[in-house]
Amino acid sequence: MNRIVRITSLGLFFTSLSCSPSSTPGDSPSDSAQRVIEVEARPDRGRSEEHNLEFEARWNELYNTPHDNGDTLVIGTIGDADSLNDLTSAAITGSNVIGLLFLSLTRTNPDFSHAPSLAESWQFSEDHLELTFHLRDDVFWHDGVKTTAHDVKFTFEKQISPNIGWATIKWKQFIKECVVVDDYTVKFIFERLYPYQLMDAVVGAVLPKHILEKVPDEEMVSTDFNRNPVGNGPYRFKEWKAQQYIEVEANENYFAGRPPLDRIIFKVVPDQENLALQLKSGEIDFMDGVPPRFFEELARQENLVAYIAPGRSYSYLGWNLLNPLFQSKKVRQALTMAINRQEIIDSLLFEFGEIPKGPVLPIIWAHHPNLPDFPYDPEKARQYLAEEGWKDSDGDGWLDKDGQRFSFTVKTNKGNQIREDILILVQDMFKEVGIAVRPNILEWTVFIGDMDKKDFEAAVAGWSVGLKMDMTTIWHSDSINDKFNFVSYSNPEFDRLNDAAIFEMDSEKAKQMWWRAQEMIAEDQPYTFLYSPKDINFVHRRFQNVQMETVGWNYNLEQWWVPKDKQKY
Amino acid sequence: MILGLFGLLVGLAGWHAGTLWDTLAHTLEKLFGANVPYTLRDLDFLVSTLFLLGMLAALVLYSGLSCQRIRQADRTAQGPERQWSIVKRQFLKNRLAVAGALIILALYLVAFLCPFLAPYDPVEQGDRVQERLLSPSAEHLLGTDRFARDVFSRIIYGSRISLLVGFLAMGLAVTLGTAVGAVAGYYGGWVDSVIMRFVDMMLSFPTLILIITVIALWRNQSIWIIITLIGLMSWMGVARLVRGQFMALKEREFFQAARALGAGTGRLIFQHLLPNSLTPIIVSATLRVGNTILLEASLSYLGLGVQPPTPSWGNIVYDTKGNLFTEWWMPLAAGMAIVITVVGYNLLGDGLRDALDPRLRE
Amino acid sequence: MHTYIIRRILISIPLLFGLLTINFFLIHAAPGDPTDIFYNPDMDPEARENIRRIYGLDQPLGVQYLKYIQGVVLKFEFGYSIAKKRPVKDEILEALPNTIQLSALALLLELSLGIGIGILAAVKQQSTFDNATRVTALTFYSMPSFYLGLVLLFLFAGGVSATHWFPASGMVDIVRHESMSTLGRLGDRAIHIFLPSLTLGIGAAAGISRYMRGELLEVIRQDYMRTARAKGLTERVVVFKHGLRNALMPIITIMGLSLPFLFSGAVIVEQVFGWPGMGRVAVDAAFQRDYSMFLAVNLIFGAMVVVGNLVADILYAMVDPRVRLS
Amino acid sequence: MTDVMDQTSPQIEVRNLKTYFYTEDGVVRAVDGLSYRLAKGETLALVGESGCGKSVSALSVMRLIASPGKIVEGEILLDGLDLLQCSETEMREVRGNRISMIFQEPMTSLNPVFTIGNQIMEAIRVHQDVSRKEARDRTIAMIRRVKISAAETRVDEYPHQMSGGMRQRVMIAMALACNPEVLIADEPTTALDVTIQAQIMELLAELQSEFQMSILLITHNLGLVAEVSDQVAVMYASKVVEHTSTAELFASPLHPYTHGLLTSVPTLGMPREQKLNVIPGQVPNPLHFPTGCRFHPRCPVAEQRCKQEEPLLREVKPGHWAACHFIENGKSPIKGADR
Repeated sequence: MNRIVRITSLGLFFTSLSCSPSSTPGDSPSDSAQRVIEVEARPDRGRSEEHNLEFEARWNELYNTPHDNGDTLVIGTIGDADSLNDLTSAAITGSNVIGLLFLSLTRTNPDFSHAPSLAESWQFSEDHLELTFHLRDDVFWHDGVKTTAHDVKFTFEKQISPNIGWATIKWKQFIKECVVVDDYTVKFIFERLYPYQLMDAVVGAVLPKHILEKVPDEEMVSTDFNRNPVGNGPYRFKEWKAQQYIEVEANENYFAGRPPLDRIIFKVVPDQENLALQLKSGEIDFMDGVPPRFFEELARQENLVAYIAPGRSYSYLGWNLLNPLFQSKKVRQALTMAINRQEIIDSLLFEFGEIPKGPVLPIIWAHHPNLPDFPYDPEKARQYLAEEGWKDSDGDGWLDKDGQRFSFTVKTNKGNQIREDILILVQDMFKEVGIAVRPNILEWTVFIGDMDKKDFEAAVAGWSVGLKMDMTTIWHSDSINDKFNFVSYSNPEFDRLNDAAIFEMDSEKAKQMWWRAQEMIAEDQPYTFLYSPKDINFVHRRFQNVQMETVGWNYNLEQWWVPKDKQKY
Repeated sequence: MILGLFGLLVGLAGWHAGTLWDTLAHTLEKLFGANVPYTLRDLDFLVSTLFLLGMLAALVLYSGLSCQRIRQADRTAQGPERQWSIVKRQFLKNRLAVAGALIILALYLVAFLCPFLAPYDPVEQGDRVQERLLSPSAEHLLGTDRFARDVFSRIIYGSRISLLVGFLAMGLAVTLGTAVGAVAGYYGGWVDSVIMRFVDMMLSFPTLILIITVIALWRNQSIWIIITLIGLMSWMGVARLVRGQFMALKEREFFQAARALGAGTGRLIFQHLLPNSLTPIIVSATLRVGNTILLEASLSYLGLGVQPPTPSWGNIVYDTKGNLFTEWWMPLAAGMAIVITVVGYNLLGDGLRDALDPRLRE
Repeated sequence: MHTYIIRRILISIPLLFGLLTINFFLIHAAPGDPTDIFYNPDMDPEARENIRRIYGLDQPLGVQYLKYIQGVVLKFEFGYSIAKKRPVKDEILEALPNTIQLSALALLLELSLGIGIGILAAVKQQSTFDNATRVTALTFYSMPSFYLGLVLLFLFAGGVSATHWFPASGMVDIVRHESMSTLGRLGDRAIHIFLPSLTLGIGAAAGISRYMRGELLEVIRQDYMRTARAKGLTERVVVFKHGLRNALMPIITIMGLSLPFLFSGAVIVEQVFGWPGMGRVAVDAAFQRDYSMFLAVNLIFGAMVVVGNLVADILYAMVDPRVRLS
Repeated sequence: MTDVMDQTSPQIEVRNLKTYFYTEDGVVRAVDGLSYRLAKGETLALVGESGCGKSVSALSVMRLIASPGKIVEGEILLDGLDLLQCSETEMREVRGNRISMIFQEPMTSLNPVFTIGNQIMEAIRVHQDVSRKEARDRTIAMIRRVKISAAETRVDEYPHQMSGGMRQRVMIAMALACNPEVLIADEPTTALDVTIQAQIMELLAELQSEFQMSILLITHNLGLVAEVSDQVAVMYASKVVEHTSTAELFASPLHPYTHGLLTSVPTLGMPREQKLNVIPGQVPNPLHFPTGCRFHPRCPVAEQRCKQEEPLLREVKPGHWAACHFIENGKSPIKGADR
């Protein structure tokens, strides 16, 4: 749960962002609501440094209910992991496995607050610039060596090494130092005060110093540990066959007790169709991010239970603000109104999604519930465009201005069918108002290369949102030349608000600032926010104690179990 | 020579096609307004087909002239005239070959008459709420896809891409292959060695991977680039064939005689070697069209083919494979269209080979 | 014979070298580079630059090329895969046997099925069997492998519940394989490889059967077949001893040439069936711009083609006494 | 041995043999009512222009006619046994054992992928129950007998390592390996140089006396016929038109076609100014033979009757059969034909 803002479809060939299919959950007459479960949307509560005892109690209770050991869970995943070393892993599959193999200092509660894990407790110093963690003394690496504060310090040093390229390196930017107080006490010293100090300190898996200290930073990318990790989590690494599967087995010596399932296997499957096929036939037990078009077929299977989780990502149509076509706010608003977003959700997501009005989704504490919106209204869109000088003066059905036809190319990356489909839909919708659109679907590397060089007119892409409220990378004018603000959004007032809000320690005040910032973006429409898909998960019904949460389908994966009489393997 | 010229043109078309057709289409639209049954989209196909017919006509003319020359040169009882009638008879006797020819002919007719045959516009989306994913019915023979487009119409229009790619890419491959093979076969020696090593090298490339990489270089998957690429990756077989033919023909008396009489290189190649190698080239070209179509379909299936919403059979399969559980007929029909076309070309090729290759004639 | 093989290998060195060079500049010319996998707002651009430096990607292309060639030639090193986070060699050593396994089985299928049907069709020329197999063979020959794969997958791997006879992906039953008996494991592997190898092999088999039929019909017309009959040999001996051996010779050449075809086909088939082989590695490497991996994979594809052709030549010389390798 | 026709038991006798090819263009009557007899130890030459059905008749005797050809009628008596009534199994016993055949193309008639020893041995082993070793010894002996030097090493060579003459010797060795009663030699020397031709024919003659076999020699080379054969049958348009002893035929050819044939060949000592005779017209198309006498369109003495009535092969004088309406009292209708 440490991976936050991450562009989807990272380097993977056939990845498609989770989006959702057809009939409304629970409407099939043959079975009860049990077969389709709506995961409760539990927004995070912002800065949460205190223990949430309610969730902790529930966690322990779940762990202590009588259960049977045994059986195997096969998780289907598209695309192999690249590394099981948190320092070098970039693919989502790897993160999921790492979550089972390694402990972080804290665990995430369903409300995004922190719960004890490797650290039993923690407290800030008076000035709030020093954060001290007290570690458990009964945690062992899978090779028998004890996990200590030295490992934590070592991990921190590797995380900030410029020669390793840890994917979340920026989160550690305000941590000055990590100090070992004694074998089970470690202290983080911050450069400044800000709301996410705890989150930044604990992000990342703690790694074994005694194994990795021999590896020079430059060789971390290719070290053997990437493929033969030694962790300290509930499961231990067993085997990894490239492009086939990653297998982990129960850690008998886990400090909280042996996890119930004998083995968990992440099976690599070639594409969505194949995944659906295997889910249906029972070759795999679980899949997240099921394409909505398969929902109906899979919901019909007696052996499967569906979990519909709130969306943690959104897709958008970004306008290149450096292009004269899109420099007028009014034009952008008109373009948004020309798109029937509800229809996109109805037809492509089979209703498993929502229209996001801004970049902060409802699961985030800073979400603004009442942003200005530009709902589908082609008449008004035409009117707005006419006001900006775009009229069909030669009667050929296309808008023009100064002899120039209103036409542009929309780029997106291939491998994500819904995005590709959007191009087709949008082309048709814009035709209605007299705008000619050419779709251009590019390979992932080519696509991001073009975004980088601002070589695009409009682009469909997506962000999966993190929990840390920070809009700098994507919206700040300083980031225009820094890849992620590729639409080149620039608004001095927004910059000022953002910079202040990041360091505002008073949640209420910060919230007001973030709301204002969101209003600006919604007003300016540098993106047309298209949809935020729900995450469809299917799991075999023999698994008990499955508790999916907004924080992720794998919230309590280590606690799933199967009654003896239903065990399959 | 003529072949080479056309090959060059095809290549050039690859680069300039976009703008060229656009202008042309615009002019035509201005001239005829919206009343022309052929819309802008049809022009690509029409122009290229005309171009192609020109190419064919040139080829036939060339082989006709060559035959005449050969007939004058040696007056044997088995003159070309007689030979052609035998070929015709042999071919017509082969029912499968005739079936193949008819399939291809029908496909070309379909491709030409798309606007009249297809009940709907292939990219026009219907009412996406009410009319999408319909089952086959009288109005929509193969139902509709998720954009409420008529699948039957899309498959009809898809024929253009396959036929275009098949023929043009093959044309390019044959032109290139013939040129390279001719040079290697005619000059022999170190020229031959170098060229054949290069051919070996080209054969060692995994075609698909290379095309994937090169398509990324262009960043724009216009049909012309795909045609050019496929052509560039499939000439090696023809080159080997032509080289072999030339090598063998060089040993023959008529060639030795012509050379002894002091005929120049061009004359030797174009009047003696090439006409006598035409038969295997034509046969192999016909059989190659099928492979070319398959390659294009594979590319489309990997999402590297023609850009949507333009329909091609490969991308219809790619596009609708998610419907396999429920609307299985959509990918099935598009796939069958590919199979039938390729079968047609292969039957035709087999028939031509049987008819043209005297080795197989008693 | 030995000198011939050595000479052929020597000749193929510049060939592979050229292949490597073209591939090198081609993949470097393509937009993007391997560090694109670090495309992530939480990643420090500076760190990314460091990675580029560590892997020498910041150097001029010429220098990179020379260094790469130096590594390959002097130390037989293929570098590290940035995308897979491991040495290229390891990844290939894991994937290559799988592709060879798949291709070998496909080749076996291609030869046994293709030759068998070809012979039967030729012997029973113009019979119902002949016509039926010709049409069937042509259909399979004309079918794109992804399409065949998709249809087989859907029909026999769970799409239709009643005929769920084969697994949809993978090489083994990953849960149960460990605990199986030797025989069980063999069976497990067999049912996993069946659909992919069938998809890969059947088109090729159709092609071979067409060739085989034609060749055998051609051979049956030969004078020496009449001589053999005139000796009083049974028709079986005539066809299978005198005819087959002659008809098989061109097939050997075609077999050598069909290797690249099989490898290319494997790219698609592995994609459809999730077979963990070189095809998937190759496609990933191309899309991720994983330079070292891409070059090594292509080199290996090239080398396999060269070896395939060499083996075909040697086999040809072994069956055809008229050809002497020199 | 001058008058074979009187002998009561010919080694092989062909009666009214008809072999038709059912092609898509129509029925080709390649052999259409052929009859001849060949006595023990003798040589019968079957002569005629190309396409007259000589080779097909030879293959018919071996019953090696492949589809679409079919033997539709007739009898082939080998020492009284009608081969056309034999089962395929029985026929295989005859082929290569009692009747052997050598073909006109030594270059293509040997299988290129087997050693010559292998191919000869095969003939021995299929008909005789002998060990490999013995078969090999016999093969070497056989190779030696056809006068190939270094038989022990040659036995392991492949056909492509040998010259044409050598290969024809191998063919002969193969044909004689089982000591057959009848040898059919289908233009055995056409593909060879003249000097080699002579050697081969000499060898055949030698082996014939050694093995006491009958030879059916198919040829269009009249010189050869004069040299080696005892009897001659002349074929025209799928039928025998004249059949007699060699001496008789050359002395007094009775059929106009035979006459034409003989005068179209230059002979030694022929005056330089004498023109060679040419038979006008072309060999008739076997799809559409002329009615009546098939030779009538080209015959210098043809009359109306020849167009309607087909002449039968009849004994026009003792030991001399011919098929022409106009042969009377053993006299040729063409003046000056008797030499």
